Amino acid sequence: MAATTMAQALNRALRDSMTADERVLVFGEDVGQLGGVFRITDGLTRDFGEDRCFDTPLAEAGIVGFALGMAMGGFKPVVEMQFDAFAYPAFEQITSHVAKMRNRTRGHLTVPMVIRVPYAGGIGGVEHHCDSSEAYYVHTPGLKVVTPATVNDAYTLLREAIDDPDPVIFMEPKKLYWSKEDIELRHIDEPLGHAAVRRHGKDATLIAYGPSVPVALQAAEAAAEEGVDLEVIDLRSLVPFDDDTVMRSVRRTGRCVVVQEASGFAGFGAEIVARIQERCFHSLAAPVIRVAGFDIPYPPPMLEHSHLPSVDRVLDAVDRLQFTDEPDHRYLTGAHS
Amino acid sequence: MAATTMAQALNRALRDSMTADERVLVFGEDVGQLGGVFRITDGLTRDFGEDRCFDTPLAEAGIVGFALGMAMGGFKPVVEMQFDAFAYPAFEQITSHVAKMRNRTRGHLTVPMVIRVPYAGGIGGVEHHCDSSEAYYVHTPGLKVVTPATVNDAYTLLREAIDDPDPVIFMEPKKLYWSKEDIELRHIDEPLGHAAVRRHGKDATLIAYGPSVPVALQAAEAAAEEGVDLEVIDLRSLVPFDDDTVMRSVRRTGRCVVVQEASGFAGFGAEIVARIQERCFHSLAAPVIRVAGFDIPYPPPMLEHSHLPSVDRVLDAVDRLQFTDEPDHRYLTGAHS
Amino acid sequence: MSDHIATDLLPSATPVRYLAEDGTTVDGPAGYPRPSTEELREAHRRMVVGRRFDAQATALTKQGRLAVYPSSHGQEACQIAAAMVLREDDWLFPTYRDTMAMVTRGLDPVEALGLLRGDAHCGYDPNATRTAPQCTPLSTQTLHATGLAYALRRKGTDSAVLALIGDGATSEGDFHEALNFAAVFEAPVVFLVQNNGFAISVPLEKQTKAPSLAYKGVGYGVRSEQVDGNDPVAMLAVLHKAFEHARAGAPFLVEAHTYRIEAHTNADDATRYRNSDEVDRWLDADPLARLEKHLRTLGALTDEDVAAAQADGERLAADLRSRMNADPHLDPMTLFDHVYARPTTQLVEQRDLLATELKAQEG
Amino acid sequence: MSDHIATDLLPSATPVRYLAEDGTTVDGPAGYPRPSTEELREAHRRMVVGRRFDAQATALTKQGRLAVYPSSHGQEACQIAAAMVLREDDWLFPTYRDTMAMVTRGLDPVEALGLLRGDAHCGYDPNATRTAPQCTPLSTQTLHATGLAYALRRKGTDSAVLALIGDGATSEGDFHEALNFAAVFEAPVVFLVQNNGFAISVPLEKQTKAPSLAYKGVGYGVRSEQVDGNDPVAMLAVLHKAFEHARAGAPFLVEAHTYRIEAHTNADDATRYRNSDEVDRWLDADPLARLEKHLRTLGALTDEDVAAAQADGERLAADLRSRMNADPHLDPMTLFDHVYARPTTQLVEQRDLLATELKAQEG
Ligand SMILES: Cc1ncc(C[n+]2csc(CCOP(=O)(O)OP(=O)(O)O)c2C)c(N)n1
Ligand SMILES: Cc1ncc(C[n+]2csc(CCOP(=O)(O)OP(=O)(O)O)c2C)c(N)n1
Ligand SMILES: [Mg+2]
Ligand SMILES: [Mg+2]
Repeated sequence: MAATTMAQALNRALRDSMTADERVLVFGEDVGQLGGVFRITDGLTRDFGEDRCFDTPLAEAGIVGFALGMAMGGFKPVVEMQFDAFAYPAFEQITSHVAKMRNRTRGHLTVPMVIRVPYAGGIGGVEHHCDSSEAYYVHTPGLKVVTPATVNDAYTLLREAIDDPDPVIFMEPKKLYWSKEDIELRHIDEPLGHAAVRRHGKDATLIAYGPSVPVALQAAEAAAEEGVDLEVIDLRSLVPFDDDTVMRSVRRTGRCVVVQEASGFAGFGAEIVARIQERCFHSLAAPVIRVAGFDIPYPPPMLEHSHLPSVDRVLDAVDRLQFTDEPDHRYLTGAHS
Repeated sequence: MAATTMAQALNRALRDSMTADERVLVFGEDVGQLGGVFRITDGLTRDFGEDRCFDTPLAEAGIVGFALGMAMGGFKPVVEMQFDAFAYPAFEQITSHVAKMRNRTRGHLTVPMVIRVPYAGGIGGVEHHCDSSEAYYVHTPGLKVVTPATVNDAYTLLREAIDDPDPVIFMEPKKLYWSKEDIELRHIDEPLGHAAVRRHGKDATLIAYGPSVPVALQAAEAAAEEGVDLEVIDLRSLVPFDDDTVMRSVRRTGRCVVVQEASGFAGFGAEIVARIQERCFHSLAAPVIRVAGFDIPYPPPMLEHSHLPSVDRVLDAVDRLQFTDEPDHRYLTGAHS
Repeated sequence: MSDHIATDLLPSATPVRYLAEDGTTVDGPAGYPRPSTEELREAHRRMVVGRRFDAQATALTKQGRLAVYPSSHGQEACQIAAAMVLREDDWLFPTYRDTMAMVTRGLDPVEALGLLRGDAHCGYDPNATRTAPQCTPLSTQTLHATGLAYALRRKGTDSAVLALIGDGATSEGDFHEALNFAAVFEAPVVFLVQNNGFAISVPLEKQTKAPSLAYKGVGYGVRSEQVDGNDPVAMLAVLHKAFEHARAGAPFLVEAHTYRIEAHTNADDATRYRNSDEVDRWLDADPLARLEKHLRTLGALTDEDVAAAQADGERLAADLRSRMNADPHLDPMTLFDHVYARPTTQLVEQRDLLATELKAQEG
Repeated sequence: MSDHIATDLLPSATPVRYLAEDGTTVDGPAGYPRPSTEELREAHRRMVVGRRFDAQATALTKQGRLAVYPSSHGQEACQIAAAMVLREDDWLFPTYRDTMAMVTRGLDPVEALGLLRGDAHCGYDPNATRTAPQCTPLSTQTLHATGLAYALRRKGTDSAVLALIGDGATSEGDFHEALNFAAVFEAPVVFLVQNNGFAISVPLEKQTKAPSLAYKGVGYGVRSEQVDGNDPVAMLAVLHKAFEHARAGAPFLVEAHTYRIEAHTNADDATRYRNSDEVDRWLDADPLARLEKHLRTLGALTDEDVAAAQADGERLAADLRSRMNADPHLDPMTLFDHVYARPTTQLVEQRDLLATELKAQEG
């Protein structure tokens, strides 16, 4: 069996969904002839015709608003935003319309569309090409937000997202596009909203999603060598959030580190931490610690490695989970008390 | 001394800043002759001339992008977004440019501008006129985010925001525009970033900001009657965040409720909770509980009272702070474990 | 790229007009189908009813029965023509100001007022009525209209779409993107700009330096026209033509020059930014009076006709009044409906919380 | 609202051109100031140097010295004319594709390449160079340019601003809002659209149905012109005129018809969406060859002049090569600089964290 990249898995998901349902249309900037700047839509125009996969004018609010109209007309648009920061021009259309149309019309108009957003960094991209923008979407009721970390998830989550009756922001971790797995792509038919335990462990839980999942897994392997047994959860779906899987794990391990590439302040990780301490307070042996990007604009390519949560930074956080009786002075300094 | 409304205090702040610094310009939709739909800019065009306070075409990205250009040219624009959801068309300009210009240019180009955003509900407004959009801004490095809850803070925070060398999103709680205080407006000269303890108490800390501060204060008064002594913190500045004041209080009380009007999921309250448990873990006698708007699009006027965090809902949360030995089963149900 | 193409796309140099302000006919341009007398009689009846509806909605607002009401008094020719040129299978995309057009189209007035009453975001079924929710984020609906129009064409129908928009809203980027998408995808959509002179307090001359808003079409390859928006004959003629083009895959931009007689909404104070002279001048150009005079001159309208139309208006107003005077029954538990097709576990938790609260309040 | 005004605003029916593709002069329209021979000689020299710069940057990219490079080969007439019409006190707002214009303007080539090299978001001081950071979010810079232009006017100067933008980016809403703000506020700004036929892979005919992009001006009351973007004489003539208008408070839109000879960037594969015939046809319209022939015909350019220009180019290339072949020294601790004027306590904490990490790595 040949190795499959995440990019290929996404392409296959689009193909299989287009074959299964002729209402599925793919459009956006450069998705036609070129196959997208990341080649996720490679060959779709050739194989399905220009009616099913086509280029649009260069205007993201236009693409999303136009797609919403097409969804009202019975189509299922899958649109591509070329890079994370280039979805911002569509922010009003996404938050004020796509997210709210079902609710505004009490279920009469639904918007089963998917907005694909290649996101996050680690690929040496220049400014505005590496934002981790998930926090903006997860806070917007009416949107589902999904992000794969494995090749098979890329396939199955995208198919589920397209089948979903609600609008889905489908966030694709750019740096994993070329990650490979030797697998037969399988469509696992379950609704969005389920996290996956990627590694079982008993000492502490690492929670990650998208680009941070491989980092968490590597950290877990490294920790294992030092005798610390970490559980790794890949959230996959940020909205809906799988409280069940997360809380079950943390209640068992009693310790938790949340890893995200986005800037930490008011990022999605904050929600995860808040939920865990609300729901597992008496099981926690130590504070839940966040490892996140710094609260700075995404740095230029030559400096991004210093910004991105590294395996070392995750291991450092694990070390701070108070397995021993030494107090953690790190936060005390800032607070002057 | 005559009673002053928050709207009047904001108007005075604009006037005093315009008088103090002729680089300060006020512009936006309907801010001229009309004085803004909430009359915050009332009389400015008349008294300072059309050069200093003027109407723009109806385009929010235009207003913000144009203001950024003017800031590059040495002016200090104070622009008004007419309502919260109508700042979304400017989202790209705000996140990709206003927030980042100083960093992008290593300090060469600075953007000392203020974007005023009337926000939140409680005034019977129709859809898209009542969003609590602060979470989008606080997660964007480079922006400062400020929100007053008292008449004098409205004055002094807006003056500080205008004086600040960085871009400030100035969020005005609409429902407090007509709140009154019998005070002499005073400019307290301190940089942004300080929370205020509005009520001292020892049993638990209520943390609130903007429209939720009066709710928290009322809840504290009600609790006092039942013998529970609550401290109330008004954050005032969301970014920078005043860890010092917050952590000092929670370390002392050991219990905390965070109140916000925005939808709870991944809202700013999550960040507050995450920070508190990171920094005060061993002082906490109970989980930090959030009281927030539901995770739904803002409801139509006739239903908003069911959505908004009420005094009762805050008191309910305080009741759940495990003052006694009864376990809190509320969260256990959802988690099936 | 030839001069010829560009000229074809440009609007007339002055607004198309067939009726002078005194109701006499003037020489309008050729090339537009003149509405039949029967159609004009119908337009007259609907304008009478529409204006009565608008007055009633304003009155209900003063009584606290509506959260807010943006009147379209003075814009009746636009509102009625917009509704009349639509076939049942066509779609309408209205703004907050276009309730009159919706009611004229046949929507139930109480349902049509859901947003402005405040009991719903949208009180009617958009699919059943082929009418999108009234849009408050300005100009965003022009993109939805374009997408839906393209969807209709893709489905092989010859239905078309009418997107209403105000003069101020043409400054938003979405309008520009909609015109462009419409042209590129040959979407059967007509954009009708009701240029009523103001965006709340901001007069058109501060909004744009364009020779007229209709000149925005050529930059997208969209055919355009400007028309006297207080001339019902011209409005019908131009909109019919525009729909002909649209159904053939050529989107069309129409600018109607009209005037907002009332304040922006009941909450607005128009005396802060304009004087009553201007309003008076526009009252002289009243579209209803103009059409009435014209039809009477033609001998196509009698006192009885006018009385009958007024009676229709009174019936609608009375029905509206009585139905709006009851408080709607609203169940807070519906807050959690329709956020998603199925509520998330988080929403189920929150619903339970509210249910507990409500029970406690009852008990 | 008269026809006359609208006609004044419209561009010529065909692109303004003074030099045919073979370098012979043709009859262009009157009304544009013809550049002097001296200016054309200077343009020639700069085009030679600019093209050499572009080739060197492309070569450095292949060697891994730049993160990405969008070439402007083929667009030299636009790039050089853009830089040459600017006074020192004027501002330039470039995109990622306009490094050649920046270098022509006098920016240090290594500093100019900061963004594309990847060591900085902007390698130069915008105030000192009167050059805004190269903009990647498409069309957003047109609003900044307009705001700055207005600021310059408000300060009583007669400086003006040039905003560069691509054909594809004209579809974004911000461009529309910028044209409108520019007209309404009489901002001294010139918008130069380099229509190079493609937005990455998307050809102009999928981008717009406008007769030409220059027709977008009239909808805002902005004067406009279209010009052969591979004709350096026409480019200079039209841009000079545009700046005259802009300095007088009348913004101006220029569409230059040109072609992107290379792929979108080094990372792009242009064979996927266009064939080499098309590229060959445009190579025949090469702006540098055209100007060279023209000047030689005039007897205003000698072999020595050409050799001198080439030597200038080689010097620049050699300098660039050697300076870019050293790895820049970057201090990760600078990540926390310039997020705010003073770092927040949160940033101070994070900076401390990184400092500890770096120390641990050293130790
Ligand atoms: C995106 C957006 N910005 C601002 C507003 C606030 N607002 C509501 S109506 C209005 C004026 C609209 O004027 P116009 O488009 O001429 O329509 P009219 O009200 O005259 O019918 C404004 C600024 C809004 N609803 N949406
Ligand atoms: C808002 C935004 N959307 C998408 C992109 C991705 N992108 C970068 S360049 C480009 C094509 C631009 O084409 P054009 O404006 O014609 O300029 P050219 O590259 O041809 O000079 C696209 C789609 C972007 N940079 N910004
Ligand atoms: Mg208007
Ligand atoms: Mg291009």
